[in-house]
Amino acid sequence: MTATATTAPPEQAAARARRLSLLNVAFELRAFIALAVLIVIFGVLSDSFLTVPNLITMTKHVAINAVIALGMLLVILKGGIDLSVGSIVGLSGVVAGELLGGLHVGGVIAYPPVWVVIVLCVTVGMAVGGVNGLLVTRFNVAPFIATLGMLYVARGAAMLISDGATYPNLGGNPSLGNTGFGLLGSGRPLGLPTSIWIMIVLAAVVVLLLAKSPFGRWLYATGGNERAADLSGVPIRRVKTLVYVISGACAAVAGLIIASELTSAAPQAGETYELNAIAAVVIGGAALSGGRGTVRGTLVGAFVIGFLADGLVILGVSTFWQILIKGAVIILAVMLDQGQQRFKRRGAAAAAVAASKEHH
Amino acid sequence: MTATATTAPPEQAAARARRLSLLNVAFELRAFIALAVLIVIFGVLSDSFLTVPNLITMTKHVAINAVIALGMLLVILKGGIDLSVGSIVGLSGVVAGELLGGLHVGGVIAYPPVWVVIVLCVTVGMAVGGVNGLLVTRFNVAPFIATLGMLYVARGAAMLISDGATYPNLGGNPSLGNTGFGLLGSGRPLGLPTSIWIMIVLAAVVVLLLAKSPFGRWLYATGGNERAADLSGVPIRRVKTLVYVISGACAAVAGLIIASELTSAAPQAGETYELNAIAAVVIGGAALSGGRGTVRGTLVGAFVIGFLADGLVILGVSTFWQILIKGAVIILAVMLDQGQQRFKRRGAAAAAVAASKEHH
Amino acid sequence: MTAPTAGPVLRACEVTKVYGGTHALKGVDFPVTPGRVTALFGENGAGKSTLMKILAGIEQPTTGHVELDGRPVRLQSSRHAADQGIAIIHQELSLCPNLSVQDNLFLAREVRTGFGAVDRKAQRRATQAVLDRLEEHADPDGLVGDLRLGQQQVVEIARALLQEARVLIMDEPTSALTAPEVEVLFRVIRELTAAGVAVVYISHHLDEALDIADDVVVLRDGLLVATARAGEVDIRWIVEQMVGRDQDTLFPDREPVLGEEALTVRDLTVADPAVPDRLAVDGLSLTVRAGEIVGVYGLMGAGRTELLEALAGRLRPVSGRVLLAGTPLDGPGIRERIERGVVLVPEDRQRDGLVQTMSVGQNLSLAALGTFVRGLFVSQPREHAAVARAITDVTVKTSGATAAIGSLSGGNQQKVVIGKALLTGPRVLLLDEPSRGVDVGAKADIFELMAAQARHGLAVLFTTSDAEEALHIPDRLLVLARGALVGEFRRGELTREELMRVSDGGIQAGFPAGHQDGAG
Amino acid sequence: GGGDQPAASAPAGTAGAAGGLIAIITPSHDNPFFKAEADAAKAKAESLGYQTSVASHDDDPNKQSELIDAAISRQAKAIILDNAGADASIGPVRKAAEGGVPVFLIDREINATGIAKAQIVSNNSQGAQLVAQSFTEAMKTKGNYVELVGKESDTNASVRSKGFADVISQYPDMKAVAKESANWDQQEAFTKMETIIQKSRDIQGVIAGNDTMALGAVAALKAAGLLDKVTVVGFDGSPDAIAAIKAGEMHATALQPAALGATSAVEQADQFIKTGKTGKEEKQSIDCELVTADNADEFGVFARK
Ligand SMILES: Nc1ncnc2c1ncn2[C@@H]1O[C@H](COP(=O)(O)OP(=O)(O)OP(=O)(O)O)[C@@H](O)[C@H]1O
Ligand SMILES: Nc1ncnc2c1ncn2[C@@H]1O[C@H](COP(=O)(O)OP(=O)(O)OP(=O)(O)O)[C@@H](O)[C@H]1O
Ligand SMILES: [Mg+2]
Ligand SMILES: [Mg+2]
Repeated sequence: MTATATTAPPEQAAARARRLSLLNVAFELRAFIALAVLIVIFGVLSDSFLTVPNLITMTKHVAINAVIALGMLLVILKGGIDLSVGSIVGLSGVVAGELLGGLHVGGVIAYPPVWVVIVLCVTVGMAVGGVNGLLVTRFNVAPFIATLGMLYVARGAAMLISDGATYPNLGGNPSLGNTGFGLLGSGRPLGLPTSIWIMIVLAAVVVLLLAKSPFGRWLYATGGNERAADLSGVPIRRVKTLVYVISGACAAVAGLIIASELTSAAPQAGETYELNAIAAVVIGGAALSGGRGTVRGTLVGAFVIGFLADGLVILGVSTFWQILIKGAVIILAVMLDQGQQRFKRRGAAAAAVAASKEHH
Repeated sequence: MTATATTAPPEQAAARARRLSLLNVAFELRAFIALAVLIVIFGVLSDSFLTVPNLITMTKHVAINAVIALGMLLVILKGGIDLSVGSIVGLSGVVAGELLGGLHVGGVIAYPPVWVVIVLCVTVGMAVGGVNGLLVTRFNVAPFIATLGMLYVARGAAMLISDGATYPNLGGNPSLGNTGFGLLGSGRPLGLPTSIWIMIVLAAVVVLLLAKSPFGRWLYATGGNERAADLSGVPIRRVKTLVYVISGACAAVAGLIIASELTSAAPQAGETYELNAIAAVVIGGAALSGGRGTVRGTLVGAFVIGFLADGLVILGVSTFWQILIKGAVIILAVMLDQGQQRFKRRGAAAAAVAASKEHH
Repeated sequence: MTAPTAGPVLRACEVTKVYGGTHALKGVDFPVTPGRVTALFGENGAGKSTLMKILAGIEQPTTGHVELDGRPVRLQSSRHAADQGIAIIHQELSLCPNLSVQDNLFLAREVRTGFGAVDRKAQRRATQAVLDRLEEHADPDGLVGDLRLGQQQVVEIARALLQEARVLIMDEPTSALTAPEVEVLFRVIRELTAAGVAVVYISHHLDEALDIADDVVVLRDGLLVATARAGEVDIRWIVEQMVGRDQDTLFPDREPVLGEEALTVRDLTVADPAVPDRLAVDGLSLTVRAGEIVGVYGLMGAGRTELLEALAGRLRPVSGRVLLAGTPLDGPGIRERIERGVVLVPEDRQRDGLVQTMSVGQNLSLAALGTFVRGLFVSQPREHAAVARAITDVTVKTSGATAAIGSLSGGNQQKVVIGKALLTGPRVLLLDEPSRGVDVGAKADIFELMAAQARHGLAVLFTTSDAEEALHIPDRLLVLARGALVGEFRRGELTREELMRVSDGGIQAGFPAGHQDGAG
Repeated sequence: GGGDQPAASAPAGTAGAAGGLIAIITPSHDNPFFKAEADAAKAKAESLGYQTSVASHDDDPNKQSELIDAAISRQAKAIILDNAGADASIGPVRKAAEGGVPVFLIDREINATGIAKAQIVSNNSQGAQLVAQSFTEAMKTKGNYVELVGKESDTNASVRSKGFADVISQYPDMKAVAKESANWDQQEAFTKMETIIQKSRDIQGVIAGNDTMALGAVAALKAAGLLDKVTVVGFDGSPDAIAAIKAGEMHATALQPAALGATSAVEQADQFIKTGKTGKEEKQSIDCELVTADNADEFGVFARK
């Protein structure tokens, strides 16, 4: 009976499903393992690594990259890429600085309250993302190019608005009722820094979005087989545009966190952050070709990169080694991924042969 | 009757072919036009722009990006991307610095002659490119990731070798017989800087390679439709690996030119050069999806970027505006390209309909 | 020509469609009647799918228009058409392999809970229901990518059923289905028509289509050549209308002069690249002699493509031996095999055959490029001469070697792919569905070409999904089912009915889908 | 002075054979120090009747060399340069000299003499020692401190670091618990500082290679609630830092009189253009001034008010 090899009655189908899901777990474990290894190594080499406060601090550092990476994940799930996030980080900080410094409307200077500032900054991020989306969907410019262009445009805008200067003490002024911006960075609701909470909430939202909302299905479909999605009536253009908008918003939030932590905003903030975000998503097992990737993986990826950086600092490893090691880790992670995929296929084939053999 | 309907009779087909080729020319002119516009504008706004010495100087600047871009063109024709070239520029300079400073073999210090140094540096570049190729072909890591990793690895290596320091006066020492390195940058055979000659020669070689050699045809085929190329017996793996090796070599040459011009080598040289090279290739009308792109276009693209930068400096436009304008130009160029492509398609379809009309 | 009785719900009016240089439709007027099954017949490339795509809003007619309930409509998109109650089962699977069955079924039509989230329970229930109705045992939450091709096609059908459309278009819904699965489908179709749904049915299995049909419409080369009541016609008539000429002129009779054994295959086993834990070719053995034309027939998913791709060196077999004129061909990859005289004309010319960015000439010379090299460079004169020769040999209709490949018709593109293969001077010619998406004229040329090559002593091995071809072209016909050889016949030994039965892998109706008694 | 008038309407011939182009090349203006420097030079040059072209080399030696090429081929009368590397800049400067364009270096020197007409550098080592001195005093010459170094590939980073060491090494009770590079960057200084704090909270001082990094450290210390126990000093004398000093968040910084250096460079250039000599020897160093809470009010943008 070659039946087992060719077609699967329910119980076998279930079996295969189980097997695959197991493999999937193993495959995501890959990233976890990498993380575990890091933690162990650093934990052994430095007793100040595995302390609660240090873990919290490192997580806080991870949060910024993670927030950007979550947006990037959506773009990559769609099969695109967003190089402009780093510049958006800078731009959003600058806009915050400008607004907290007061708006000159007519003769008077208006000081918008912090929540307005935050909303406006995120809007700016979404706007830049919107332009990316427009270029990709309407003018079908390749995502790489469109977002590369916006990388320069957004950075240039940030520089021009701030005239290259840094906005100092964004603490705000009680008399002007625009205080509280600092909380974003230095607040510690329930003992955890705000940025960590933001990461957690955002991650939860994205998980819901991907797992439960129709949009999530549409996104995976578009990334998996755009033509099929289109034929099924998925509004692929809207989906595509939306992911860039979300990615822009995430970057803007990251920019706000940074500005708030430093209570000052520099226009050159966020340079090359896009690379870290992409690295996190990819280490987390997402495929740049689209359709494959998870929030869990992305978070793990962000932790790998963040812990690696901080750990090396604690060990006092030279910055030069830090650069080299980072590159090696990125490549290794992805090679592992590929290896696993191939291994998976070979294993399956072997099984199939065995199955058919015993029936001849 | 129906036979003639399914395919247009020769004369009409010929007419269509002519129209298409015309459009093709127009389409390549696009980049030329952009360049012309730039030259005119700057020529009008500044009398020091269109002077022979200035044009030579600007071309000299263009040469460096052009050399890298020619390598990048091959990678992009194949449908890949090479983010590591910037780091290779730095690495090759550092290696040159190290070698010209003398090799400690055993007790004695050996001073390799300049040509050996050059060969070794280019070899290093090819090696890095080889690793890229290996990762892409053997471990099928996505080109973006593989070369992103190598971007860090190569930069880290450069930093570690040089310990972050710059190698001063690479002029060499007559007594050690390792002089002449400076010529690469400051030499002016037949009145033109060496770097310009290098660009010209390299461009000529690449043109021959693409137009006349089997490799060129294989490359276009691989980029145009990898599966079809594979089935036609094209050694796609070798082709793919080779383009990364060549790209690495080109980047190394660029690194040498820079080091020689400055008669000193800094490990951080070449940061973000990959973006300029990619921009040049894309502005030149190449498709990131592969299979489409020309040397002429790439050179024009490099000139557009170079003249834009220098021109804006001469006009005294602020650096901030320069960044923004650069981004805008990249996006515009590609949008134009896309527009033209669509127009082209429509034209062809229209022609076909016309043809069919006459038969019914 | 008899007109349908009840007023048509959907109608294509004087529709023409042009793709690049191809005229897929030339002023077709096609009505779809409620409560009836309209079977659409036509050879490969006749324009069936194109017409359906236009009715389903996927393609826009170049000229002419579509009428719904007698009123002209512009169906901008498949979604728009679906909202009008027009559902389509696509000829080529259009599913997302990375999504579960239920996600695919409800893609862009998700059932939502109060909070606007996807209501998985409801969807699973509905999915289970429709799968049961089709007697398919797939797991609603399993990944579509893990399903057998046949099962995937059932999912495709299920999706269309879920839409509860007024017009249901089925373009080759059974190309990967076994007889029992087809029975189930027909039962469902009858239920639908009883409920007043208008069904358009397209299939290369003529008798099967004629079984279910109420009305018969025949397309040829983009023209509507005949309509009739199913009761009034027989397959012979349909075939004549389809082919438009006497069979024998399309399928020239030939007396093969057989030479040595050119290709020998011993228990070849190949894993399916798409679904690794499935064997696409399962311990298959065959031989082809010089001067012989051997055909391979089977359902879609039978493993023909994998067989040929393994022979051409694209797929690594799991086990088995391949001999070329007695000497082993194991090991070497595509390139070496081409040099040794084994070359493949792939199934999907867009995907595997042509480089769209290159000219006709460059496509033709690609595989044989090495032979034109002089010193470092490709010798232009030699290449041009060879290309010119190839263009005349395989009779490509083109404005010249420099023309864009996209400007050619489907048939001529296919000829270019064949010409490319022949330029390598092969001893064994493998062709995977060479007549797919090609008009009648080109088709005849292609068969003539195969015959000519055979006369020159080439061994020709080709696959087909078309019973007529299977019965008339090859000197010897091999029938494949699920990767195993289930029958071998000389020309004329076999009737269409027998062929249909055999190609299911000798399944007695009633067995659960997909089981087989490894017959052969 | 009224140096803000555009180049076109510059009063030609205010001083005999004046006029012509002066190229001003500095690192990226996204650092206020270089912006101040460039603005001062521009204003001065235009007030002397020169045209100016201001550009930034973003610390890319190659871009710097390109900008110098451009200046040469435009027959600039002089180049005011804040260079992109003590070694990497020698070649380009020589090239300019050979091209007949005198180069006047400001802020950073190069490892060669006799090719630039003047090297007017704020005395980094002196400034560093000044800061370090006041740093050690504030720390009562004992305790653990962190040093944040600038970009390793930048000479000023090492010069300042060395200046710090010269002073601090005299006090055996001062221990460096960490020495990290933060690439002159605020966010990076913030992150690294936070991590270092995790390593040990027993820190009494932070000495940073520039004010941007110092302010990053301040933010981190504030977040960790350590600021009041820790003495932070920086370098440059940026307005932000001075504000922080007034606010008592930073202890001190060494102000480099950017404006002063730039203007005197232009004056000497003007001299040289007219008389063929600068009247000063090549290496001139302008001492940095220590800014603390006591004298913070006396300073404006990189200059005494
Ligand atoms: N997207 C396309 N681009 C170019 N030509 C096309 C396209 N789609 C179809 N054609 C051409 O139009 C003609 C009709 O194609 P169509 O798919 O409608 O035929 P068909 O009757 O469905 O054939 P089959 O029975 O093989 O499905 C063929 O010559 C085909 O090559
Ligand atoms: N059980 C399956 N599950 C998923 N994909 C399949 C399955 N069987 C076949 N396929 C894919 O469908 C395509 C065609 O099927 P295959 O080549 O195996 O048989 P075939 O007889 O060549 O069918 P075709 O009529 O498509 O040529 C191939 O790409 C194959 O990978
Ligand atoms: Mg069809
Ligand atoms: Mg097939």
